Amino acid sequence: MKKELFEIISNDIAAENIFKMELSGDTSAITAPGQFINIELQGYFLRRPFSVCDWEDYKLTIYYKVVGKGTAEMSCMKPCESLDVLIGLGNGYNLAASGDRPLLIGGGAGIPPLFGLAKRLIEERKQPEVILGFNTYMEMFLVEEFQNLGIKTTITTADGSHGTKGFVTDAMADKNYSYIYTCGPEAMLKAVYEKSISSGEFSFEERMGCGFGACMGCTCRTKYGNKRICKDGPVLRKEEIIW
Amino acid sequence: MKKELFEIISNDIAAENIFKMELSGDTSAITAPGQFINIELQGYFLRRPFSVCDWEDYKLTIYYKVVGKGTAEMSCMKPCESLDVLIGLGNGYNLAASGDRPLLIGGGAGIPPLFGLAKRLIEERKQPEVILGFNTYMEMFLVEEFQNLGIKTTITTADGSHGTKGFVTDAMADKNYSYIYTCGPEAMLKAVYEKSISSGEFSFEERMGCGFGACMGCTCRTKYGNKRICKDGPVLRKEEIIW
Amino acid sequence: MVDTSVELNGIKFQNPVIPASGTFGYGYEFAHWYDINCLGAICIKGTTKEPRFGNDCPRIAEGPSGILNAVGLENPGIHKVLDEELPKLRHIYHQPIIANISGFSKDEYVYCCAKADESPLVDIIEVNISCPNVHNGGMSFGTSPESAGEITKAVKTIVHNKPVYIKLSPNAMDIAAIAKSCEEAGADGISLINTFLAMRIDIKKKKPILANVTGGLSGPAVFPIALRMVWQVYEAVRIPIIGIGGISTADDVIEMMLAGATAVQVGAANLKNPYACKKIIEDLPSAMERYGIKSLKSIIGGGH
Amino acid sequence: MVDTSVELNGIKFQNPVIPASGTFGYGYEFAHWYDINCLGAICIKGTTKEPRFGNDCPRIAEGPSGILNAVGLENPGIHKVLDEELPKLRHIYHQPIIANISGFSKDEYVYCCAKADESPLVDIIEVNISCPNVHNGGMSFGTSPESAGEITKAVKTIVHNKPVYIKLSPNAMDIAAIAKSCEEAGADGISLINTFLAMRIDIKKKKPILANVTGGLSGPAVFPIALRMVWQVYEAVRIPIIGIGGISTADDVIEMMLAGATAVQVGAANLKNPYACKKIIEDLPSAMERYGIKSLKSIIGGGH
Ligand SMILES: Cc1cc2nc3c(=O)[nH]c(=O)nc-3n(C[C@H](O)[C@H](O)[C@H](O)COP(=O)(O)OP(=O)(O)OC[C@H]3O[C@@H](n4cnc5c(N)ncnc54)[C@H](O)[C@@H]3O)c2cc1C
Ligand SMILES: Cc1cc2nc3c(=O)[nH]c(=O)nc-3n(C[C@H](O)[C@H](O)[C@H](O)COP(=O)(O)OP(=O)(O)OC[C@H]3O[C@@H](n4cnc5c(N)ncnc54)[C@H](O)[C@@H]3O)c2cc1C
Ligand SMILES: Cc1cc2nc3c(=O)[nH]c(=O)nc-3n(C[C@H](O)[C@H](O)[C@H](O)COP(=O)(O)O)c2cc1C
Ligand SMILES: Cc1cc2nc3c(=O)[nH]c(=O)nc-3n(C[C@H](O)[C@H](O)[C@H](O)COP(=O)(O)O)c2cc1C
Ligand code: FES
Ligand code: FES
Repeated sequence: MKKELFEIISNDIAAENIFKMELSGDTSAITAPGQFINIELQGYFLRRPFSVCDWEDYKLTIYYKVVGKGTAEMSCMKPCESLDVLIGLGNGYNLAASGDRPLLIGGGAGIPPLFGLAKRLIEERKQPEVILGFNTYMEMFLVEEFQNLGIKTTITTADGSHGTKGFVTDAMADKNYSYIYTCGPEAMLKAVYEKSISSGEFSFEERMGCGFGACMGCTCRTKYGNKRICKDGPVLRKEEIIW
Repeated sequence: MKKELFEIISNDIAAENIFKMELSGDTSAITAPGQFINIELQGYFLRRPFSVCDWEDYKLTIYYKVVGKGTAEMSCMKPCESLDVLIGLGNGYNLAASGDRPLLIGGGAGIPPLFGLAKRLIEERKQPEVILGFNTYMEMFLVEEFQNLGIKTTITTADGSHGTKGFVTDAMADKNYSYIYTCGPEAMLKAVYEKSISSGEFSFEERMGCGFGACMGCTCRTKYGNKRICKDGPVLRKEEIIW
Repeated sequence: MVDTSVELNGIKFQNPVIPASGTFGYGYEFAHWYDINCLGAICIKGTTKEPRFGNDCPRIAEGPSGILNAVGLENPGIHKVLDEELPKLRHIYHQPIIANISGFSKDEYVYCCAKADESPLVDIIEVNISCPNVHNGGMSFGTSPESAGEITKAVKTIVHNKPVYIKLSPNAMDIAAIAKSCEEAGADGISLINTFLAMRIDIKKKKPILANVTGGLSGPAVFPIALRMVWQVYEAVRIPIIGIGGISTADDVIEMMLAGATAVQVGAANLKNPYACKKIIEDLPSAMERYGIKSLKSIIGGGH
Repeated sequence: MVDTSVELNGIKFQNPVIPASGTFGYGYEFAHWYDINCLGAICIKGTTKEPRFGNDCPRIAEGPSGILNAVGLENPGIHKVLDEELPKLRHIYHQPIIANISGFSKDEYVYCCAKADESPLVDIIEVNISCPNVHNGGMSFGTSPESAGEITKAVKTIVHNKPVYIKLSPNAMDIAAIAKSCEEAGADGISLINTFLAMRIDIKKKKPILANVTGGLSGPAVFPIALRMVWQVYEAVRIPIIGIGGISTADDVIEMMLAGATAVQVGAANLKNPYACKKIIEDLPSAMERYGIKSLKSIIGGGH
């Protein structure tokens, strides 16, 4: 965990209400895909948490959906503006558990961290496959980037405007996988949990006071005791989750 | 009174802790020298009031002293940033009352409005003379500008580092004048009031809630009833002042 | 087309947005900025029996997201307000007028309310038992259920023609109990909240900034507390509530109505931006559409 | 060289800056960010007799210049805190430790305070009779002079070795009367304030954001109210005051001390910026020089 200044490299619309922001700054605090950053916004008391989509030395990418005042304000930011960021937050996904053919399942604004994960799984010579769920065609993002990694990419849309009509779970049935990594709305996580035949890891969201474990603002119950989503999570192992 | 967006043209240091800021925007609401503007600053609830030093179509100048958080933040602003400004506030000085040889007396951060006044008096073919009081040499500003108007400019400094050592009132004794216009710290205004042999106008400061007459946040007693410094002032006639 | 109208005690408001007492002069001054007939209603500056200068200056200080004021009920007295100020307002303004009545004794409240009741220019009487800025003044009446009920009863005995709203202080422990006591004493509605007793110290001078030492805090800073109080009072009473405290956007209006307000007052926001009420009113329809609200009336208390 | 040290009940603090209960975990977590030995003291998370999960999530919401929390006293219970958490902290930290004790009954307060009194790792006991986030919980003890005095007396009867500070709720009408009652019952100091009962509503879902419906507001928004309360309590009691509420800069510390605080606690600011306390401590000397303050001790109550 570090507190760093980042500079906006680009901040462009990627799909309906979804923006891609590239930031430059010290990324050395990131230790695993699935971790997040917490961004200070002028005029707002709380920072805003976003999953790291991808990173390299001195550069990282996030994708964010405009859902409220803070994200609306972010969407107006310009290159060269700087942001105060807490980085390297959360546990992130455990790559070692993946097995050979992990299945990555993402829904909407939960998709970004799976991209960084997929890249690193490939680097470790695994064969990940991915299911991406969207509401509708207009909200699709990151699809090409996944395809460019050369991995099998299945799309579902709730309204059938692209790919399989339905939810990500509708595309799970015929898959053969060693492990599941997933991130998305809680209802989706739960459906995936119930449908999944392997072990896996589930990334959760919660409103956060600090994002680094100080305030107990984000605690959830697990089979192995209380866990703070921000510090002991956001990724929980399937075995510990209590719904 | 209008609410307008202004853009910063320049924002440079003019003396120790004193900055000159030039703004471009619609100045048509200004009706008299001695009026002020009220600037919104991001992150502060209240606007900050500053006297208009000088103005023309689409341009105005203020001088401000860094005394607290708001003015410190202003000193870091850059050209092209825009400011939300209420303009044309207050009554301003009454030029018609000046007589032929008005004496203008300004102290420190109270000097700026006298410059716009002097210019307009000259335009009306009066012969203003000015006394400018500072604490010390390093804090002197606007002196050359007054001299360039071709009017007699007397300087006093409290520590004697330039001009007459002492206060503005020490330089008043030998002057011959038809009317007094003054602006500065309240102690100075009172000293000038007591020493002055003519009628005149005194510009006051008060902490303001609105700056345009709505909140009764700045009311003072005068011989002719309550007056709001922001709307019925900041300029009061000598005859109405109650100390 | 969405419907922004609301109704308080049979009086129809074209929208729920009312500038709050003390932040909008006597209304007509704002006609310089915009046509004030767009407002839901206007609540005028707090009025006492006799003219008052109020407190010495400085009367204003600043806090994070808020303003402190210690105006101390400066006003020309009820007679001049009814005879001179309100006619000037009525001349250019055709929506409801709320008279805000303050006082230092039960008799003074009764006297002023009786006058306001007689005036054809007043539509609603708001009894301010919550001003923190005058010594031995209104606030003490507003901090216990008993005294709040007592003032309400006294006023209701002599007001025959107009709804009476009691404006409560947030500097109280159990706001719901106080509201309930007012309801039982016959109040037609509750306005809440007034300002929080607060202060600032000038570090350079090592002295309080306000000449009055303390003042009342209002503005966005207090919104979450005001919202909670409206929520609690809504659960305690059946009479309408005017929600006040930190409102500065159309979203704030909607949130306050979901908590239980039938209308809202906007105070400090007018001082920062003279167009605040107009802008909120203009923003309401699109905000309503964004949240799928067809009629504002339908969301009152909708968060419960 | 300026002198930032202060003294509370004979215990010397190198500076008056203390992270507030609930915003700094058990302290050792912050050692990741900086050497926590720069702090004046540490006040640990509120502790009850039994382990508590606290409230359901969401526990956090936002307001202008502030945060709402409804954590609800999540903690592993007094035994685990004293036996496991504090040793971990003491291992790396050599300044005073303040134990924040919460409870649901007089017996629980007494039990936990007795344990804290025995522990060699606790220097000061802060009794939190002001938590707004637990039902039938602490806050009700802290809103009347009688119950506050009763808890104080009970605790003081069994604590023999350590100063006892009573932490008051701002959700009270007459904070000075409550503080006075605690003083009379033997309190060694007063901590104020805890958070303001507040709420937010999710406009999209038309439901309260917090699972607990209401939560406690803190952060810069409340600073002017906290300052006023410290000012009033300073005029009412002679025991030292720890000023809390919205402090986020060195200037805020000085202002709070001028109002009457001997030390201060910094809460919400730690959550926004993990370095907040460190930065305030580093900024103090230059702020003191700017205002001509040689010794912080000398300005306590200096605004009166
Ligand atoms: C670990 C984590 C990773 C996330 N990663 C992403 C991502 O990669 N892309 C993305 O689009 N979104 C992500 N989110 C959600 C994102 O944080 C919220 O959408 C965002 O904070 C909303 O801010 P706002 O000001 O627009 O909304 P508002 O509703 O105006 O915000 C009000 C408050 O609620 C909080 N809040 C609102 N929604 C959420 C939420 N869903 N989760 C947590 N806090 C919330 C805000 O942070 C803020 O404190 C993530 C959340 C978490 C916890
Ligand atoms: C009509 C008028 C004209 C002015 N013209 C000038 C000018 O031309 N040049 C100049 O340098 N200064 C001028 N001032 C003073 C200037 O407004 C303050 O110095 C400035 O507001 C301080 O802001 P701050 O945030 O730095 O100080 P802070 O002390 O941090 O401000 C806190 C609050 O106090 C208010 N405040 C502090 N000092 C004053 C003051 N002296 N008068 C009014 N409000 C104050 C601020 O506006 C703010 O609301 C004028 C004031 C008035 C009323
Ligand atoms: C400058 C000022 C003057 C006020 N005067 C009065 C008053 O005379 N009578 C009254 O009932 N409330 C008065 N109030 C309180 C407001 O009407 C309102 O209740 C309070 O400011 C909270 O709303 P806000 O947060 O939108 O400002 C005043 C508030 C301010 C800021
Ligand atoms: C997330 C959070 C948790 C808190 N938990 C406690 C607690 O356990 N015990 C307690 O006495 N106060 C608790 N408080 C209150 C703080 O200690 C402090 O009194 C309050 O936040 C005001 O200070 P601030 O404005 O600096 O945050 C908590 C505050 C926050 C924000
Ligand atoms: S958000 Fe503070 S502990 Fe998780
Ligand atoms: S500042 Fe509001 S009336 Fe003058």
